[in-house]
Amino acid sequence: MNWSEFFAMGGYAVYVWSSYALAFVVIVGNVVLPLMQRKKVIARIKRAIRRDAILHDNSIAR
Amino acid sequence: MWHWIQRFSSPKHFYVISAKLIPWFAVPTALLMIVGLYQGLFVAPPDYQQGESYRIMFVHVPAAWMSLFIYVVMAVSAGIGLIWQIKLADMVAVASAPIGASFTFLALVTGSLWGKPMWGTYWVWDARLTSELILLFLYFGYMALQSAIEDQRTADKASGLLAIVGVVNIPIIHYSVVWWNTLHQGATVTKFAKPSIDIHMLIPLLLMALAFQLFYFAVILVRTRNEVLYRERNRRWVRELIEQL
Amino acid sequence: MLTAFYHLLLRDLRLALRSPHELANPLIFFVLVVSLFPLAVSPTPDALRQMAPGVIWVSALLSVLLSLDRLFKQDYEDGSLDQLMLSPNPLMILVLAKVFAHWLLTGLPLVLIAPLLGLFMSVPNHALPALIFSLLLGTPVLSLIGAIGVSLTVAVNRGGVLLSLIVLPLYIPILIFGANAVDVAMDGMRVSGQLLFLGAVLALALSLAPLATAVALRITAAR
Amino acid sequence: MLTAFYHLLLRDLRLALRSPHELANPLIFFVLVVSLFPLAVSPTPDALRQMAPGVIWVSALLSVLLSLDRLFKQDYEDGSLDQLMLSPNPLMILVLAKVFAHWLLTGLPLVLIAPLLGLFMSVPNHALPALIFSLLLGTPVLSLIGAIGVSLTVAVNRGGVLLSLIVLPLYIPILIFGANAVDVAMDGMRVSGQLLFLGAVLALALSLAPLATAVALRITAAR
Amino acid sequence: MPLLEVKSLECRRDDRLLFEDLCFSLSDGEVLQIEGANGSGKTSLLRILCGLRQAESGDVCWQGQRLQEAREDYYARMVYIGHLPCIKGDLSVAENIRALLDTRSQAVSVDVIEQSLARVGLNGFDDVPGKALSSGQRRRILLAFILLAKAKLWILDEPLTALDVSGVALVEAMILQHRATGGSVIFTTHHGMALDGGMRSVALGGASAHKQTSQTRSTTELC
Amino acid sequence: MPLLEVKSLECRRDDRLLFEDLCFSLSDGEVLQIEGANGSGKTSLLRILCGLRQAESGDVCWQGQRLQEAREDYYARMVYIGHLPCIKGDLSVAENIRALLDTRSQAVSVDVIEQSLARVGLNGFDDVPGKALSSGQRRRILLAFILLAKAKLWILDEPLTALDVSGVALVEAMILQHRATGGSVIFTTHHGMALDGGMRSVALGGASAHKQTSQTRSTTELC
Ligand code: HEM
Ligand SMILES: Nc1ncnc2c1ncn2[C@@H]1O[C@H](COP(=O)(O)OP(=O)(O)OP(=O)(O)O)[C@@H](O)[C@H]1O
Ligand SMILES: Nc1ncnc2c1ncn2[C@@H]1O[C@H](COP(=O)(O)OP(=O)(O)OP(=O)(O)O)[C@@H](O)[C@H]1O
Ligand SMILES: [Mg+2]
Ligand SMILES: [Mg+2]
Repeated sequence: MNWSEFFAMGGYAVYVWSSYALAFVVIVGNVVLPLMQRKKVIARIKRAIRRDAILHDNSIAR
Repeated sequence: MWHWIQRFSSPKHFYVISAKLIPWFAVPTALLMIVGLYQGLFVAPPDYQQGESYRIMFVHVPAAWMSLFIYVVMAVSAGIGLIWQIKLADMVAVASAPIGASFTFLALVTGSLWGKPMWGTYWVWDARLTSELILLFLYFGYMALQSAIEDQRTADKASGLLAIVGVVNIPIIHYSVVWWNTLHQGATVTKFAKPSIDIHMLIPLLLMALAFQLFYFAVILVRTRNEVLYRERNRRWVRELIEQL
Repeated sequence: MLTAFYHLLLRDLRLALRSPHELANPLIFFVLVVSLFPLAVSPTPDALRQMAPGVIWVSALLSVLLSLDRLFKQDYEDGSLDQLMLSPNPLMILVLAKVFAHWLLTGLPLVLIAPLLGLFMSVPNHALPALIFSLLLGTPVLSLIGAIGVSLTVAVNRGGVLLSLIVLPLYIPILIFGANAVDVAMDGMRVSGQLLFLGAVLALALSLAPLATAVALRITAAR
Repeated sequence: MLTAFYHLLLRDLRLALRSPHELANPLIFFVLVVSLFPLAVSPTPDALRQMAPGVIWVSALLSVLLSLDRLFKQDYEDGSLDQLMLSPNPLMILVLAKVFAHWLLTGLPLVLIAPLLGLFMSVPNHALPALIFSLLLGTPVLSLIGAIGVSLTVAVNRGGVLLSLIVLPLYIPILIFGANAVDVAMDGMRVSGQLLFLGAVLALALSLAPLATAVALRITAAR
Repeated sequence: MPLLEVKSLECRRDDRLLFEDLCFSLSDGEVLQIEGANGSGKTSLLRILCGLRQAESGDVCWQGQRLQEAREDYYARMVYIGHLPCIKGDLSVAENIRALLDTRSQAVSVDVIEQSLARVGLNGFDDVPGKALSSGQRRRILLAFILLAKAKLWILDEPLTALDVSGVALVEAMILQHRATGGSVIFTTHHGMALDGGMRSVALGGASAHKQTSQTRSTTELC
Repeated sequence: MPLLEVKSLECRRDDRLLFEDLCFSLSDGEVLQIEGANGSGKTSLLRILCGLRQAESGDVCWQGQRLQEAREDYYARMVYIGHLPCIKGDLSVAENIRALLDTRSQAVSVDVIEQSLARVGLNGFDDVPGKALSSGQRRRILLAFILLAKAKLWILDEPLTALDVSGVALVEAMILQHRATGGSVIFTTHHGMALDGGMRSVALGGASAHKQTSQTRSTTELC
């Protein structure tokens, strides 16, 4: 078996490879999205911490 | 036992433990996937009827199985959250939905990509295909309800109830090929008797299925951890943890 | 408890009948939607007959779906729902009363007019009983399941489309069996299987849906 | 005046996008309703193709119909509509902004997803442009006419079904020409006639409907 | 044993803590005012006391039993009115009252309803539909409902809303009379109420500095 | 020329005559209270003054022109708040204010909005969604809107609704300041407002006997 034959998938290349490509996208997406979400959550909490610190300072100043 | 459940289901404890668990799922997932792909693409022989096109099976069938499995996990944990008020269970349910929806989508698309060469059409309105489409909508409905209700507690309980009600659809999907005569393949792997499939095809299929399963466990841990962080954002331990980052 | 059921049923019926257009509307909507199809498709009588069960059932389903928001939405918004939840009677019973009123006002009229529409769409006479009975068993289930959906979305602004997203997937088995019953009857075969299924689903829904609805209401109506 | 248009448009879009489900929902409803038919009718691909234009058009119409109440109902109930009517800008312009927002949120997504559904229902490729263009010209008319209906029923309790009663008859010409355009395109014939008609109706509706809506609002919102 | 006992209640909305460790109790014939500035959590507290909301932690006990367990008895003996009108626009005043009483399974004669309407200043309005009432008249219907409900405990969230001077006097008289017959009242208001004989008050949110009531005031028993 | 002039106005609801031959006028820097018991027609009158309702007979004139002819100019220079909240639950507080101002084609900077929020006691709430506010907080948004609207004439229907003591003081201060800068106010309230410098009042329905205000009161000029 050679590579071009392999990629041709017996004439079904479009179907087979687009299936695998989509599967790849879904899997990578399922890894990347949660990691991005994690970044966002952490950034948000950091912002909240900073805001609370400011509020705290203000209330002491008063 | 109860004590142990209580302890493990405390979000903080979960957060600590899960960090250690993730690699134990992630690494085997990668390995199994590589081996499974190799076996599926290079070792398994062409099908005498379908030629090479059947190789879509190695993504289609695991994705389809996962779409059902994840829904059940989601409904069960939503039920646990609803009845025993365990917050972590709600979080698992919430985190499961997008993963499940993506696998359902994958099963649908790969299925129809397989259908074109096999049945001559991308889509037919038969029971299994339709009920899988409905499953996608059930996931969407769950996510939509979850995001539509502002109050987190209310959202969890309401969407949890919906997930439980929607579980009736699962047996319908699974047995659709039995109850209605459809174009779609009947049970070939999951039959109790000897599976009617060549062993060289079966092995990569099972490998891929296991890989998908472990993949789900790894991702659900990551997603649930995000959920924990977000929901406990006002707790001291989260604040301290984040400040150290 | 029974009197609470009865009074609430009466109140809802009275409220609906107060404006006469209320009573006629789901019916007219049903008729309108059913007649949209022949207009849009412009088919031969044969093709029409073939689509008839599906079209009638889909229209019935949509017409129930559209009228669902009258179940709890207004009571939620004007605070009456709070009062219902503060009733000493089991909330389940009250829910059942409201659902029953809803069915009497939307489902039943559909059942009664369906044979006429069937004739319009050249459904053969011998299939009309199947049409009637499938709707008679199916529409209460639509109301019951719908009640769960409404109670879940009652606090959501502009929840109309969200409601359909939630409810339609749950309606689909009813739709399939209902339309199939008529289909099969048109071919002159026995439909007892489909009707039995619908009956079983009705029994199941009757026993579980009010409970689920009551639970959902307590969850969502916290404000 | 233009800024008032623009700001109101923006407000309505923002309100809708605030809840992400809002955006997806009319779309999902559309897809769900379209898929109800094959389920209920269980047809052969050929029969399916034959029904396709009608089913897609009827579903689009229903999906717009169901989302109509987001046009003015809430603004009426929370008093924002009073504030709009107290605007120094012509009410017509504000109405147009709201209708435009409504179309962007419901009509446009339908137009975009329609080709996919066409494929699902085995509409041949060469008929897809006709499907798209007929919807592109037709759905704004649905929103515009719908606005008149909503403004007339805004003060009516549970006016949902009343609204469809008022609006559906007005929708029927659009439906017939829209579905017919696709039908004809499937047979490989020219559709410019139908599209021209739809375009003319759109022009007419654009110039008259906002005025009619504004007048209707001033009448009904008196309280 | 106190009638109602609140044990270290905690309530959060979104991220904000409204109150925590809130304890107080109410016995027969006592009147308790919940004080606090706008947004301090009075409405939330009252809804928790009714069992319509769940507190984040803590318990509410009715005659020694946790509220969740004593629901039926509790609801038979308490009555709540909140910010919302609970009035159906399509029902007449008498029917509205009857509908409210029906949820409590209480039947009353026409005469009794007319008497209570006379008491709240709505004589002659019994057959006017709810939608034709002014905002103050709507609130008066609720007063009539409370009078007829024969409940031991009244929970009133801003009962003075929209009432004119005579309405305020009426509410004061109603509360005094209820207390005289051994009933208890929990209420909120931003307008001083003239109740001689004294009442206790619970302040929320520490914002009660704003309040200048001339009432005898016992300190809040925070645990 | 008076700012606003009311000429022999008549208003009926259903069959009841609320008022007839009502005449009064308002000049720059004047504050006018509409008095009357519940249901005497205050809200109806204010809505007629806004042009939201049509009177049965009589005219309202803005700077000598009939209201119908002077709409654009009138609406640019008046602002009205009624019983209804006008608040969108899905928009933040700042966005709500902006949306209200947009109907008047008024653009404001973030700073200005924050200042006005601070003035009405909502500092820090600018990004909280409307639905997460208590009833009093919602009304305070409207106060901020009035402050920013830069209108000559304020028409306020029970502006004190749901406000706590500090809120009432705020409204009083706002009105005084507005008058000091030459603005005019028409308002209703059932709770005495402490406006020194006096104001005029118009009594509706002869029911004003109930009212015991300590204000300087000019007699109503009935024609
Ligand atoms: C859009 C089209 C398709 C959809 C939505 C779909 C959906 C599914 C689902 C949900 C399952 C899991 C069933 C269960 O475990 O109970 C499944 C399994 C399977 N599908 Fe598909 N499928 C599609 C097309 C196809 C096609 C075209 C083929 C091959 C000709 C195929 C072959 C299989 C096989 C062999 C299984 C495993 C059966 C078993 O042993 O459980 N599918 N599919
Ligand atoms: N939609 C309506 N249809 C018919 N009659 C109405 C309607 N709304 C109000 N009314 C009647 O008109 C009268 C005046 O109502 P309006 O709301 O103007 O009173 P109001 O002075 O504002 O009272 P309140 O102090 O209670 O707000 C009331 O007696 C009421 O019965
Ligand atoms: N649906 C909600 N979601 C989130 N937060 C809310 C919600 N409703 C109210 N809140 C918040 O809870 C707090 C308390 O609200 P609540 O209605 O109990 O106040 P209140 O004391 O009754 O005020 P008022 O005197 O204005 O009626 C408010 O600060 C508000 O921001
Ligand atoms: Mg309150
Ligand atoms: Mg009023």
